[in-house]
This record gives sequence, C-alpha cells and structure tokens, in this order.
Amino acid sequence: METKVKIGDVVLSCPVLPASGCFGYGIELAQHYDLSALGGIVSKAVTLEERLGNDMPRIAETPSGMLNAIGLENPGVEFFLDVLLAQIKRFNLPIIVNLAGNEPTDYVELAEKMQDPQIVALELNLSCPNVKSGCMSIGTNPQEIERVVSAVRRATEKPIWVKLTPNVTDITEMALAAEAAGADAISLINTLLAMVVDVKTRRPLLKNNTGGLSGPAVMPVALRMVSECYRVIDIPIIGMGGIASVEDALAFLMAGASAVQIGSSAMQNPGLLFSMKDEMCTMAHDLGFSSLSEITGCLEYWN
Amino acid sequence: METKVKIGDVVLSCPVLPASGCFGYGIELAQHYDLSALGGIVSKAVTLEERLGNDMPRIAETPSGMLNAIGLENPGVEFFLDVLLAQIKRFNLPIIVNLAGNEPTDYVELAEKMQDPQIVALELNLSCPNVKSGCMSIGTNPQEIERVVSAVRRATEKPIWVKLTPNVTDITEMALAAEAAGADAISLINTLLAMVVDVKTRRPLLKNNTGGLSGPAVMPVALRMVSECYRVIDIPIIGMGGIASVEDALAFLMAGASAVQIGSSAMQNPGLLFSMKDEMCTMAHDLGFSSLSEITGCLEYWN
Amino acid sequence: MVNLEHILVLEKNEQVSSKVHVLTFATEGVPQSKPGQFFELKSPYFLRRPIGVMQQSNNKISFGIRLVGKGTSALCGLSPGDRLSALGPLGRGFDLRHVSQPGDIVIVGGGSGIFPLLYLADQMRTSGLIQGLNQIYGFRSAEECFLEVEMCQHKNNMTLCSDSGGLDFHGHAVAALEAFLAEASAKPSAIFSCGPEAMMKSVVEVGKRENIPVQVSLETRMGCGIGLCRGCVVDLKDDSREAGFRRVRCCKEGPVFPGDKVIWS
Amino acid sequence: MVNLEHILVLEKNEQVSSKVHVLTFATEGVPQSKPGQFFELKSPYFLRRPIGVMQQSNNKISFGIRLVGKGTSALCGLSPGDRLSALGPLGRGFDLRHVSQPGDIVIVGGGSGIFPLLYLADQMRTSGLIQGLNQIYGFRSAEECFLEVEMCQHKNNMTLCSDSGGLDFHGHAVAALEAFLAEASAKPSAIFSCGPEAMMKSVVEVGKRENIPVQVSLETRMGCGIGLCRGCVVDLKDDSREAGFRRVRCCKEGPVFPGDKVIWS
Ligand SMILES: Cc1cc2nc3c(=O)[nH]c(=O)nc-3n(C[C@H](O)[C@H](O)[C@H](O)COP(=O)(O)OP(=O)(O)OC[C@H]3O[C@@H](n4cnc5c(N)ncnc54)[C@H](O)[C@@H]3O)c2cc1C
Ligand SMILES: Cc1cc2nc3c(=O)[nH]c(=O)nc-3n(C[C@H](O)[C@H](O)[C@H](O)COP(=O)(O)OP(=O)(O)OC[C@H]3O[C@@H](n4cnc5c(N)ncnc54)[C@H](O)[C@@H]3O)c2cc1C
Ligand SMILES: Cc1cc2nc3c(=O)[nH]c(=O)nc-3n(C[C@H](O)[C@H](O)[C@H](O)COP(=O)(O)O)c2cc1C
Ligand SMILES: Cc1cc2nc3c(=O)[nH]c(=O)nc-3n(C[C@H](O)[C@H](O)[C@H](O)COP(=O)(O)O)c2cc1C
Ligand code: FES
Ligand code: FES
Repeated sequence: METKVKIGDVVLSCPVLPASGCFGYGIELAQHYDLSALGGIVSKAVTLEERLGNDMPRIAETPSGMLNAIGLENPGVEFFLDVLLAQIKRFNLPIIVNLAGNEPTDYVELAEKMQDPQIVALELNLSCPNVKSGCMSIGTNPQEIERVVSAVRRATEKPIWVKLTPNVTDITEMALAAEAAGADAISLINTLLAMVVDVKTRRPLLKNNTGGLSGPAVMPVALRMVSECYRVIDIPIIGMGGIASVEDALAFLMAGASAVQIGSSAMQNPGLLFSMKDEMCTMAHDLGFSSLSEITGCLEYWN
Repeated sequence: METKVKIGDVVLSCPVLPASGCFGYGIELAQHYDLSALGGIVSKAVTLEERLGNDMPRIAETPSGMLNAIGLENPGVEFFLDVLLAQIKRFNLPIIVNLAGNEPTDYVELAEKMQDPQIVALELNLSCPNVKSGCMSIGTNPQEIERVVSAVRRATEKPIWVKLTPNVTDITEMALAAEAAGADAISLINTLLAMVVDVKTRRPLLKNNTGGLSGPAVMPVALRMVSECYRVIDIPIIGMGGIASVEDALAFLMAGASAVQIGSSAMQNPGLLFSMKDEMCTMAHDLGFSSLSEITGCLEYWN
Repeated sequence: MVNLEHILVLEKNEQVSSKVHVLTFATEGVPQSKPGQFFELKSPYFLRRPIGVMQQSNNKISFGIRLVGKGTSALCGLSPGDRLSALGPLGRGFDLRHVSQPGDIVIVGGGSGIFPLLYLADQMRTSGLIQGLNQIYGFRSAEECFLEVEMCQHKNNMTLCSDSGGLDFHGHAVAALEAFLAEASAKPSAIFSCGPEAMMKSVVEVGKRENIPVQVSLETRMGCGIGLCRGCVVDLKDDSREAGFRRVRCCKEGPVFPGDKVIWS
Repeated sequence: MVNLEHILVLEKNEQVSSKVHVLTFATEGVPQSKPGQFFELKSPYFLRRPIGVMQQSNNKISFGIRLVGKGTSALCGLSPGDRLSALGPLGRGFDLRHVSQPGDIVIVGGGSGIFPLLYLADQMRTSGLIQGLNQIYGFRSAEECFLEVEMCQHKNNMTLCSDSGGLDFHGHAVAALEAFLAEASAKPSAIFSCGPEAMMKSVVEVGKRENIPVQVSLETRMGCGIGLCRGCVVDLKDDSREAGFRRVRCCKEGPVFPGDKVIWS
C-alpha cells in the first residue's frame, strides 16, 4: 500500500501527524516508540518570547473529551532554535513548526527565523482560544487572516499551513481567505471555546475560566468543517479533531483531508499514533483502495 | 426549597423543561411519568404547513452525543391547534410552542395563531441546522434576527423566547440583537452542525449529509455561551445542551440560566426529567441555597 | 402509571453461535410483552439499543443478540449478576387478531429477525395455533445457524435454510417459502416476517402474488425508541392522503407493519 | 525501547476502608518503579487517572485508591481477571541519594498520599534504612484509617494520627511531626511528605524551621501524565531566572519536588 501523501510541495511518508501541543517536541515518546511511523513532527506553538501560559488548573475532563487552557506555554523562539530544534532534528523526520503571535507582525518575524531545511512547513496558529491577543482573534476574521497570511507569505518561501478555529459562523470564508492570501494548506480544527463549572465551588474549573474543547466529542463538527472546506478550496487540508481510531482517520481523508493530526486521544493512548499508519493500510486495503492518497475526498454525498 | 422561577413575566413552578423536539408533545410519557414535575411543556417545532422532514436515516450516534437531521417533521399549525393542543392542555402545564418558518413572515403568521391562554411563551426557532431556509440561516445573522423578532414582537403580546444557534462566531451579538428587538428571553443552544461518515459505504451516515450534534459532548460549549450571554444581556436565559445530571443543570443555572431544557439525555433516560426537580432541591440545599432561582448567575469567575 | 424503565438482572449469557448470544434476565415487575415488541437496552454508548423480545415467561425475559458493532458487543459481554436498564415493552407487536384458524401460518425469518419470531411462534403455540405453524429460517451458512441448540422447544415444521447448504433446505428462505407454498394443501392465512430488508421485501411480493397478508417487523435507526424524536420513521402507502403515503414512527406505530403498505427505502 | 503501555490483569481487589481499595495486578514486563513514581490508569472516562505505586515486587504491583469521583469508582469496581491499560512507571520518584545514614528519616502522609509513602518506607527498609524510619500518617477519624489491616508488614515506629482521636495520636499529622521532632534525640536528615496540600505546606515550614530538607510529592490535574501537554505544571523558586521561578511539569520533572522550592498555589 502506497502511504506517501503530498501536501502541496511537501511529501510526507504517511498522512499521520501528531497535533500541535499534544506531542511536546517528540522527545518524550522517542524513548518508547519508533517515531519513523509518523509522517512528521508538529511542534508545540512557538512564540517570540518565552511564555508561561495560564495559571493552574488548566486541564479539565469532559464527556468524550477534554478542555485545555495551557495558553501557549513555550520557551520562546530563541530557545527553540538554539536548543530544541537540534534535538527534534535527530528524529530525521519532516518538521512542522506551529507559530503563534500576539501581533500580526510576530508571525512574520517568527517565520523569518525558520530557515532550517528540515522544517518543511510553518503552521500558523490563528486559532488558539486561550490567549488574549493574536491567534483566535485573528482566525475569526477573514480580513485579518488574509493580512497575516499574506505578510508571512512575503516573508518566507516555506510552505504555510494555516490552522483555523472552528469558533466561526462560516469556516469556508476563513479557508478561502487563507487560500487567497497564499496559504499552501489549511489545518482544521483547533479547539472549540468552552467552559466547565465546578458546582461545589461555584467556580469555573479552569483558572482561565474558559478553555478549548478537543477529543472525540468534537469530531463530528471537525469532519463537517473539513468536508465544507474541501468543496470550496483547492489547497490541501490537514484534518484533525477527535481522531481516536483508524476509522476516524479514514473518515477525515474521505471528507477531504490529505493528512491528519491526532492530539487528545494520542495523549491518552500514545500507541495510537504509531500503529495508525499500518492500521490505515490494512483497512484501506480491505475497503478496496490501493494508496492512502486516493482516499482523500472520495466521500459520496447524498443529494 | 422554593422552586419557582420567573422568565420575564412567565412564572414556572420549577426551572426544568423538556427540550423542543425531544419530548414529542408530552403525550408519550404521560402514561409513564407524572408530568407535573416539569415547569412546562415545550412542543416540537410547529410550521405553517405539514412537513415530512428529511429522509432516513436521520439519527446517528457520536461519542457522548448524537446527530439528528429530523428536519422539522410536524403535522403543521392547523393540526397542532385543532388536535394536538387540546391534548397537551390536559396536562395543565404552561405550554411553550416552538415555531419554525422558511420566511421571516412565517414566524409572524404562526405567532398570530398562538392565542390560547395556556400557551405562555413562543420559542422562535432561529437555529435548526437541518432545513434549507429559515431557522439557522436567520439565527447566524444579527440583522435577520432583529428583523424577525421585531416583526413577531409587533404581532403578539405573548412572551417571545428566541432560540439561538451555537454555529456562530460571537453568540453575544445574536443575543443582543434578539434582546434589542424585544425578545423576552433567549434559549440556547440548539445543535452544532456536524457530520458522521460511514467509512464502509464511503457515505455520510445521515441521508441529509449533515445533522445537528447534541448531548453531553456539547455541554462545555453550551455552558460557555450561556455564561457569555449572561454577562451582556438583561433578559433571562433558558440554558440547554448536553444536560445529563443534576450537577449539569445547576452548572447552567450558575452560569446564568434561569431555567434549563433537557433533550438528548432525557430521550435516553426519560426518568431524568422527572426526578430533576427534586434532585435539584436536594443538591441546592446541600450547597447552601434556599431557592433555585437564587442560583442563577452565582458563578464566580477567576480574573 | 406503567413503569417504563426496568432494571434487569442478568441470569445467563449463552453464546449460541460465533455471532449470537442469548441473554436471560430476571424480570420482576416487567409487563408481559407481545411478540414483536422490543426493549431499549442501555449500553455504554450514548444511544440505547433496540432489541426484540425472544422469550418472556415466568419472571424471565430473553433477548437474542447478534454481534454487529460496539453496542451489541458490550451487551454480549455482560456477566451474570450485572444490572441493565431497559425501557419497554415498546412498540406494537404482531397483530394476531385476524389469525384465527389453526393450520395456516407461516413465519419467515433471517438474521437477528429470527429472535422475535421465535417468541411469536412460542406464543402462537401456547394460544392453540401450534398445529399449523410453519417456521422458515434462513442463514448464510450452516455454521451460522444457532437454532441447532435447544433454543426452541418445538422444531416440528421448522425449516432451516442455508445459502451454502448443510441444513434442511439448500437455498434462500424465500425460496423455501415458495417451495412450501407450492406444496401446501391449503393456502396459509398469514405470513409473518422479520429479517434483512431484501428478504422481507421478497416475502411481501410472494404474499401479494399468492394473496396472503404479510406482516413485517422493521428495523430503523432510533433516537429514543419511545416515540419522542421522530428519528425512526417509515413511510406507509395511504391513498387517503394527498401525498399517497403517511410517515409513521417505527418505534411507536411499528415495528410491525402490514407488508403491502410499506414503502421500501 | 522501553514499553510505556502495559496491560495489567487484576488479581485482587481489597476494600480496606469505606473509601479505600487496594488493587493488586500481575505485572509481567513492567519495569520496576521507584517510590513516588506513578502510573496513568485507563478509566471508562476520557482522561487516564494518575495513581502512585503502593507496592511493586515479585511480578505484582499494587495501587491504593481512594474513592474520589467517577474514575476512581470505576477503578475500585474492577473484578479479578479484568484487564487494565497502564502507562508507566512515570515521573521521578523520591530522591534517596542523599539519604545515607540510618536512624534519621521521617515520613509524613495523609489521605491518598499515604499509598506512595508506604512503598517508600518499604523500599527504605529493604535497602537497610529500616532502623531509623519513622512514619506518621494522618486521618480525619479512626474509622477512615485503613492501616489497621495488614497493609504494611512493619508497624514499628508508625504513628497513626486522627483529628478526632481513637488512634495513636490525637491531632493532626503535622502536630505529631512536631511532637516527634521535639522528643527526637538526633535531628532527622530528611522528611518525605505526601498528602493534602495544606499538610505538605506545613511540613515544609516545619522542615525549614528545623533545617531539615523536605521532599514533597504533589498532585496536579494532568492531561497526559507523560510530558506531552504541559497541563500539569508547578512553579519552583529559581533565583537564576529573571522571574524568580521556573515552571516545570509535575508528571515529568515531578511529582516529587524539594519542598522549599515549591511555590504553593
Ligand atoms: C425494533 C428493533 C428490534 C431489534 N431486535 C433485535 C434483536 O432481537 N436482536 C438483535 O440482535 N438485533 C435486533 N435489532 C437490531 C439491533 O438494534 C442492532 O443490531 C444494534 O442496535 C446494533 O448496535 P451496535 O452498537 O452493535 O452497532 P453499531 O453499528 O455500532 O451501532 C451504531 C448505531 O446504529 C444503530 N444501529 C445499527 N444497526 C441497527 C439496526 N439494524 N437497527 C437499528 N439500529 C441500528 C445502533 O443502535 C447505534 O445507535 C433490532 C432493531 C430494531 C429497530
Ligand atoms: C502523581 C499523582 C499520584 C497520585 N496517586 C494517587 C494514589 O496513589 N491513590 C489515590 O487514591 N489517588 C492518587 N492520586 C489522585 C488521583 O489521581 C485522583 O484522586 C483521581 O484522578 C480522581 O479521579 P476521579 O475520576 O475519581 O475524580 P473526578 O473528580 O471525577 O475527576 C475529574 C478529573 O479531575 C482529575 N483529578 C481529580 N482529583 C485529582 C487529584 N487529586 N489529582 C490529580 N487529578 C485529579 C481526574 O484525574 C479527572 O481528570 C494521585 C494523583 C497524582 C497527580
Ligand atoms: C493540551 C493541548 C495543547 C494544544 N496546544 C496547541 C498549540 O500549541 N498550537 C495549536 O495550534 N494547537 C494546539 N492544540 C490544539 C490541537 O493541536 C488540535 O487542533 C485539537 O486538540 C483538536 O485535535 P484533537 O481532538 O485530536 O486533540 C492543543 C490541544 C491540546 C489538547
Ligand atoms: C431529535 C431532536 C429533535 C430536535 N428538534 C428540535 C426542534 O424541533 N426545535 C428546536 O428548537 N430544537 C430542536 N432540537 C434541539 C434541542 O431542542 C436542543 O436545543 C438540543 O438538542 C441541545 O440539547 P440536548 O443536548 O439536551 O439535546 C432537537 C434535538 C434533537 C436531538
Ligand atoms: S426513535 Fe424516537 S420516535 Fe421513534
Ligand atoms: S500532564 Fe501532560 S505534560 Fe504533564
């Protein structure tokens, strides 16, 4: 079974990626699993300055899902480039760096610093719901998306993946804006803005009050959005949101994704990420496919 | 424990209501449960003409939730008024009629027909995601909301509850539009637009392709939206979306709801609806409250 | 008021074939159900699972469950002593009002449709219709046949069919029905059928041709099983209506319908 | 590569008090864990549950589990033979490198914090530190004390405290610690503590006052338990940094930290 997929000019050995923020920098699991089963590594969001993120608690459990309000904790771009990147590079996998900023110009500055040839794409995080500026406040506005993406487009030759938020009325508007501005792919979805209440203390459970909902609970929403975008844009889609099984991953491909990312469920069952490629091959074969790439967009709609 | 709550001028004996479309017209469960444990009855959507709804299948299971694409099947307003209303009235409970239309004028025409004094409020369904016109296409646009609600406001003296869709970038904009146009309360949330794929057949599982996601999976999103709206509007909120336990119901009250509706989980465990009032009293007492109404909005946010 | 929800306690979980388990529960306080009625059984997943009654008597109720997906797997994994919430009995069962004369009934089933029919046969037998009761059950292969074991006390006039041979009749259940009708001395007064849609559709056609009324028990995806959501509808021919049909709930007005009225999907 | 996920088979589920169960599993292939390390146990809910090791030896591993909510209830409801996925051993355990002399260790625990400390005590004993090992465990009431049963082979130098009396010491575990220190002939060289945050905080203060290093094992809400999500962070004083502290992962750099470094929430 041919497992290679192309995301624009980027060739991945298989369509299985970890989701940003749910895989650290690949270092933790490398001692337990063979990372070469992955199509690449997606970093936790990198920002210009070091960030401590939000106060604790910043994780809550929900029915078939979880809330997080990490708030982009990361050591900053300098430490990332000086220390972490060398460690990640050792895995010999394509690296996708997730970039987040307060200001539109932050994204440009960050993108300019991402020169390493092993970095195959920049995933612009226009969708994190847990920070006060940047990210989701950009990703809910097509004009802002266009502004940021075109600015980054001018600043780098690297492929740009624009990661969109589901917290919008019409996801296709956002996807079209990203495409028009020169994005090479879109990643969807980031988390849904949500809240959990502790009735005993009469308080939101998370110190940030709200957090982002992810996990199987959100998959039907994510799948619908991938399917909507696939029908209007020409650039590839990296699908994610709730994937917990090989069927789930194939459903995303059928709905139009060229590759998938797995986050919350892989944190619970890390083995999932590493067996996924083989399981996809087996199931794709049983379903009559001869390559994983041909699954993309094969879904037949009822009229 | 005082269980009475006021939704504007409407007094309900307790804040527990069934959600529209998940309780038929009250007739089915009346032979098994004492309906007087409810604060009222909320009808399935009523439209001007009879509707058959969408083709089968129109139900799918999801992690901690379900998709429906019923598509507003109902026998039409004439049959509702001539036959069903008399049956519902026998339960001697306040009746809330859920109204849905293709055109803005449909809502006006429907509202004018709702003259029976036992009908205490009209719930305008501006949020069903499973029909081609009306409903959600109105509820995603503040100008349209304002237009429809003011037209209905002019046509009836009955309290108007505006049922909003979560499929929007900013729910407060919609709530404010409803309030400005003269709504007496808002109901939130209706279902999230979503899709389930059957990988074996390469087809969406629902004949309508998409459906509305409800059940515990969506509760954290619903709770966040109730909390957001409570902080900007002055009219009461009927909270719903995923309620499956007494803690869930209290969380909605704390976040700002004056009453709650229970849909999907009550279809699975109908007893839930009828034990809820007593369970709320017990738990509210344990938490130090002396009435259910004082719980509304007591949530303390972290800064 | 009639209790809708019952907590059943599992007494026995018998695996009767590689894909079929029979679960028997104690049923204190559960109303006697009619053949064709079903229960909504709780599963670890969000929706309950509709399962027809296979046998109910002496404070015991049995369900035959075919392993299809995760919900039925969970049910078949229950252990004696486990408690299970069940809503029911639900729906309308087979209509036996017009079935009066002995010696003239045919039951045709396949797959998980066989379970409710076993109950129907059993009830007919105890109500004096045993003499002329003919049961035809189809399986894909002899290995899949779970009726070899002692699930039904009375095997007389029971034809087991297998598409691949090895049982009483080599071929499809509908073929066996036609063979039976060709040889029958008198025309049966009714046919009852439950099984895969294609099978029921063919049985209805045979009935039409031979002028024998057929009742079919349908399966649709259900949101509640208790008439609240209209998730489960079936279209029935109805000339009195402009559209030529009416849309009814499988869980409430069904799951058993007159075969000639059903508009197949 | 070291296996991270293990399928444990439950051998024994003992209820040792109204709120506490001890689960013992077979552990083929599970690496030996250090006291203070923990496992992420699968539950029927979305997130795994972090549970410290209470005992591990001879291909057996035990966890003491306090009933807190739905996840721990599900774990305590497991039956012998049930299989459970566990990730681990995780985190860094107690640091025993500087604990060299016998006769000078105090362990102070409360609530579910007692379980990992029992393992610590056991390991110290087998590594020759037994002589001077003093354990102080606090309970709200004598009824809640689960150490009456034979969970720990060696009860010498173990003080059981109850806020409401009825055990060895009437009062809080921290008061018992102070009483112990007041009477001790020599200053202990280390204190190890695990339990409610308020208790650990007080123990750290006592340690500071008496100039005895304290190690504490913290609990935070975890998204993964394996270092991936940074959901579980703890702030540690760090003068080398501009902010005066650094933020570390409880699951990876912890859950055991030097008490005097922890910035309490
Ligand atoms: C009135 C009625 C009586 C039934 N009686 C029996 C019986 O006696 N024995 C038996 O083995 N089966 C019976 N079935 C079929 C049984 O309900 C399904 O096989 C079962 O729901 C499948 O669940 P699953 O989780 O294993 O499969 P999955 O495919 O994982 O289920 C996914 C969803 O689809 C629904 N679904 C899947 N197949 C069916 C189906 N055929 N009919 C309705 N819903 C379905 C499930 O309920 C669930 O909501 C009956 C169905 C109906 C409607
Ligand atoms: C490193 C570590 C070791 C632990 N060792 C033990 C042990 O040996 N024995 C024992 O009984 N308990 C131990 N705990 C606490 C145990 O993890 C919680 O009591 C348990 O997660 C509660 O789950 P629940 O579903 O019953 O409660 P719920 O309140 O329903 O859980 C809801 C969510 O909050 C989380 N949560 C709730 N309380 C805690 C807590 N105190 N710490 C972390 N997460 C929490 C749950 O994991 C879950 O995600 C330990 C915790 C940590 C972090
Ligand atoms: C703990 C956590 C941290 C996350 N951090 C990031 C991040 O830094 N950047 C980003 O673009 N998305 C982040 N996400 C979102 C995920 O990458 C992913 O889009 C989302 O969780 C949906 O996928 P899932 O349901 O498989 O988790 C984070 C999600 C979680 C749960
Ligand atoms: C089967 C079904 C039918 C529904 N029909 C209607 C309807 O007719 N009108 C309406 O306003 N909402 C309808 N809804 C939405 C519910 O009233 C409710 O807003 C939503 O399901 C969220 O609540 P829940 O999670 O408790 O089900 C329907 C929901 C379901 C599941
Ligand atoms: S399944 Fe809900 S009405 Fe039939
Ligand atoms: S819980 Fe995920 S990093 Fe610690």
